[in-house]
Amino acid sequence: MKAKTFLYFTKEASIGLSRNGLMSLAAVTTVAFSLIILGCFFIVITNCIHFAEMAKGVLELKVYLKENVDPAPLQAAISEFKGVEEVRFVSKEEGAEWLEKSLGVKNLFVTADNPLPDTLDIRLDPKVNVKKLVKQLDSLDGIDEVAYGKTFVEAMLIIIQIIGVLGICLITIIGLVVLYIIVNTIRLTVLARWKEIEIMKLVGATDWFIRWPFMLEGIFIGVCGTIISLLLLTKGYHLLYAYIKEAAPFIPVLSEKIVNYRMFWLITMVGVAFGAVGSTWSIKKFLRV
Amino acid sequence: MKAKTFLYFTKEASIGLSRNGLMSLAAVTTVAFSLIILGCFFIVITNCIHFAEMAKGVLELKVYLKENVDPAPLQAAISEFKGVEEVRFVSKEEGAEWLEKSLGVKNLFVTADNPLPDTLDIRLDPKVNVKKLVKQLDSLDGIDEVAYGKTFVEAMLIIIQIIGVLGICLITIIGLVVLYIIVNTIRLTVLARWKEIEIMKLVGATDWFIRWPFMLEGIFIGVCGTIISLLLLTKGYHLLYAYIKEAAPFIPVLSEKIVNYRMFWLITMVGVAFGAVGSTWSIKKFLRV
Amino acid sequence: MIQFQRVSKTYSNKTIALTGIDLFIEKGEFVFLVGPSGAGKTTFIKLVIRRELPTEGQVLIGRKNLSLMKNHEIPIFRRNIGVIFQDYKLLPNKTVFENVAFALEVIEASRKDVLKQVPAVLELVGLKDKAKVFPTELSGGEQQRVSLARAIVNRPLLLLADEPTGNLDPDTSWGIMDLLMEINKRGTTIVMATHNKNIVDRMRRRVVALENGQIVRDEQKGVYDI
Amino acid sequence: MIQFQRVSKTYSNKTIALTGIDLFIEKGEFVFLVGPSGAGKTTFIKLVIRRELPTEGQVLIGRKNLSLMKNHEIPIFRRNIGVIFQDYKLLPNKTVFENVAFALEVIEASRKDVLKQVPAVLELVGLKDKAKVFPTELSGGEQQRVSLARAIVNRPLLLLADEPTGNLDPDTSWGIMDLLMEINKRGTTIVMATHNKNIVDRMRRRVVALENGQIVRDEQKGVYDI
Ligand SMILES: Nc1ncnc2c1ncn2[C@@H]1O[C@H](COP(=O)(O)OP(=O)(O)OP(=O)(O)O)[C@@H](O)[C@H]1O
Ligand SMILES: Nc1ncnc2c1ncn2[C@@H]1O[C@H](COP(=O)(O)OP(=O)(O)OP(=O)(O)O)[C@@H](O)[C@H]1O
Ligand SMILES: [Mg+2]
Ligand SMILES: [Mg+2]
Repeated sequence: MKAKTFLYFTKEASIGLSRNGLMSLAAVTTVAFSLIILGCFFIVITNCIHFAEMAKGVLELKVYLKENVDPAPLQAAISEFKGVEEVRFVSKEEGAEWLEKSLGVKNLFVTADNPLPDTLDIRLDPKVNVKKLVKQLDSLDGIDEVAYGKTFVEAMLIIIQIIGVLGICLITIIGLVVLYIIVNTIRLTVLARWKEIEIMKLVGATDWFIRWPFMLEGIFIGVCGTIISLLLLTKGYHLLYAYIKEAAPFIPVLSEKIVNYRMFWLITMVGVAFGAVGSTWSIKKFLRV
Repeated sequence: MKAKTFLYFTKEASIGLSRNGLMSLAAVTTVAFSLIILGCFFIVITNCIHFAEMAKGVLELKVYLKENVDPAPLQAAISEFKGVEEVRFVSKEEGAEWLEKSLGVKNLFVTADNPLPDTLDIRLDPKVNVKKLVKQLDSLDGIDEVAYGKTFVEAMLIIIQIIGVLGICLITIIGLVVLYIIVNTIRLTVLARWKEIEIMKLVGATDWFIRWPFMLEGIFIGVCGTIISLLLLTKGYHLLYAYIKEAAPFIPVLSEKIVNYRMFWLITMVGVAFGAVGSTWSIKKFLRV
Repeated sequence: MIQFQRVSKTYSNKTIALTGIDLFIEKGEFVFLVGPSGAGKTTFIKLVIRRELPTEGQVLIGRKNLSLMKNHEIPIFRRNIGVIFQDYKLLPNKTVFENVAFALEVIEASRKDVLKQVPAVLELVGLKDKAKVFPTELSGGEQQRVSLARAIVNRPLLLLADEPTGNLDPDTSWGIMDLLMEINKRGTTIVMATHNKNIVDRMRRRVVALENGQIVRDEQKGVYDI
Repeated sequence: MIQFQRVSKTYSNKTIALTGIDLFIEKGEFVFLVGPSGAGKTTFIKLVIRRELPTEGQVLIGRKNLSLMKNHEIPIFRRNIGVIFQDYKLLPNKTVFENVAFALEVIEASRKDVLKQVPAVLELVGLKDKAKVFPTELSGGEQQRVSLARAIVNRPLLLLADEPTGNLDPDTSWGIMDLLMEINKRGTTIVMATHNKNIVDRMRRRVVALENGQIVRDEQKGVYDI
């Protein structure tokens, strides 16, 4: 293709857009708004997943040891189990200290024997299979009970997993839907102009000659929609970020930089690529003249 | 309007839809898909809010009493505070029992004095202002410490509040966006046919005579989109519900009946009403002939 | 019936289509509007049906001043005028039958009337066989006749025909002219813009000649050329 | 140049437009295609530019059998044919200049050629002033001349004119006919479907008369009627 011809296509595309002003506007705004939906979902879901990841960091199992058992070999054995990240020994004295502190009383066991067991605190890998691990622990000698927070840990792990699965399902569905809307919107603008395509063919234009300006129009609509939606989304996330940091600083929100960076790629790809695909695919039917 | 004329309009609308088959199809699917997005959001957000509401039910503050203080008047006074739902007295003996049970040891304090304080367990109203309540409690005579879970309770309350606010914001934004997409899609189908409108006007048709069939077409597109999206959404929620009940029965998911009921109204209103508005509003411009 | 008082029309792109037109056409007249391409014939017709408003002067139809007409009056007003458009202006999504019927539907005619009159008028223009066909499936001349059929189906008081025989062979054209004369005899005022010299010369009716947006000739029993 | 071998065309709605057409048109000929409305003239032209395919028989243009032509060959093929369409087929979003230039753009002519030839051909058809105007802002006759300008701007080997004077006054029509004869003299084959008796009778060229989709007459130096 000659440079001159490409220039011509670009000119054609921009003329086409401006002379179909109302249609172009409708298409750009629809694309922008669809991308905003995608972006909103993306922000919510990536943050949920991030939140869940963070939550994994606090998961723990407690193992109570029988009296007078040497913790070292047990600690070493447990460290090897699948799904275990770290094993920490907490002696009965440390346990009493912790209990005193958290109950707000002093000298809890000065007049009596310390009845607390020695403990191993196990920090879990998020990919752990808790049931299997508990079985393994139970089968060890010297262990009295695997107890504290078992159901809580199990529940947390499942919730985290569900958030991940649902999040990815949802973003995929919404992504496809948004794609479809974009392609369809551009399709509607092309449908309205099928007569032009017929005329062009009758005058001797090749398919590519007709397709290029339409494709560039589609890309341009995609680009405009992308820019508008990115501006609104980054602004929106900026406000949201500030709001949450202010209202609930303990919630782990993804930094603006990370979100904007990922969102930029997602939205740009979806918007621009499918603007082009939408128009190209739409005129196909009308080229058979 | 004569019945005959209305019949004519309905016939016109259905003819218009079928003879613009491709356009109608594109419009119906776009509307359906936009409504699916709205529905997905609705499902996620109502369930989050529901989850948060459930979480509120477990919020508690603990107040440790000084030794030998009569709990009854304090209990009565605290019951009157704003944000307090219920106050329960837990004696030091009950406290010891609970501690024994949760530590898995027996006869914790048989050889010693029970060093635990008497306690008042306060169940909170979700709309509580925790800081203010704690101040009020601190100022009471006979109270040693307001302690257990203070920051946790505060954090939970804020998270619940944020979920509520963000959820409503999001559903509003998405609702508006979906509306816009629907109106715009129908607008595109009308834009493509402005010449027809001009011709009708030149032959002596009144604005209403032209508007009715377009409006009915818009409504019909809305209805079709609504039906398709509701079918897919209820089916989808059915699967999701089963999945979560299976994988994580402890998560409080809204029943299908409630979700379907609310969703039905939301989607139907948005789809149908704005189908009509979309087309009516779109032809306005072209009626000035 | 039609009265133009110092009417000028300049389009929004500054094209001057008509300037200082003064014309009176009586009820029941048959007037040929002639003139070279771009003289302003179609613009004249657009002014009569209030598709455009004059930039200067007044257009009066009956006793109505079109510039003062309210929006809701326009459709009612147009129902008394039949127009054969130069570009036919058929509804692409309606069949031939439906296109013609549309002129009756807008006046909420009864189903019976529609079923009686539409086939009758299609018969008149020779398109009985094409009732169920869409305009895109018609030849040029057939489309022109559909436009004619729609214009006359509700027996308007005024018939405006913009080049109604441009795509018709001489025989069919004469058939159409006979039809128009028949309608004219029943009292309908007819204004026909045309380039067909043969027809104008043989009919010897009033001829108004436009050139560059001005009336250059207005003769009773005139001919196409000077 | 054009060869029809027992060609029949039935449209998808079962309308029989042409039946058993046998015709040979030599390079450089000037042929009038006449016949009543709906006789099949436009269908004939559509077959020549491969807008439609014959349901029976063969259409050969040059040495090409159109039924066997591959998809990618069609645009190239069409560039050697200029067509004045009965309904003009102008691009509504392009100005007059751009519409005419389009026929040059598709063959990737240089900017210089476009800027030279388009104004020249617009001058020829008398639309120099209207270059920057959109088709919707033109009169019927002006649109027809734009279609003509586009058809001749790239000097095609074959020119198909479907009722090219239908919306033109006699003077302008003769101007256009002079232009066509000029082009014909330079070697371009011309097939012109027309209802204009005056023109056919005065030019005395080959006349092919269609009726009901069949050739009923084929005379050298013929006239419109029998
Ligand atoms: N919508 C429009 N906008 C701008 N200019 C217009 C418009 N319609 C017509 N014109 C111009 O106004 C002038 C008169 O046009 P009009 O259509 O009335 O001519 P006409 O006599 O009907 O010609 P023809 O015989 O070719 O149909 C022409 O120069 C034309 O270009
Ligand atoms: N696309 C189409 N689909 C179906 N039938 C068609 C189509 N185009 C034309 N016809 C029919 O085929 C026949 C021949 O049409 P054609 O357009 O060739 O006539 P024509 O000789 O050009 O007439 P005119 O002088 O009125 O333009 C007509 O009966 C017409 O109704
Ligand atoms: Mg005109
Ligand atoms: Mg024809």
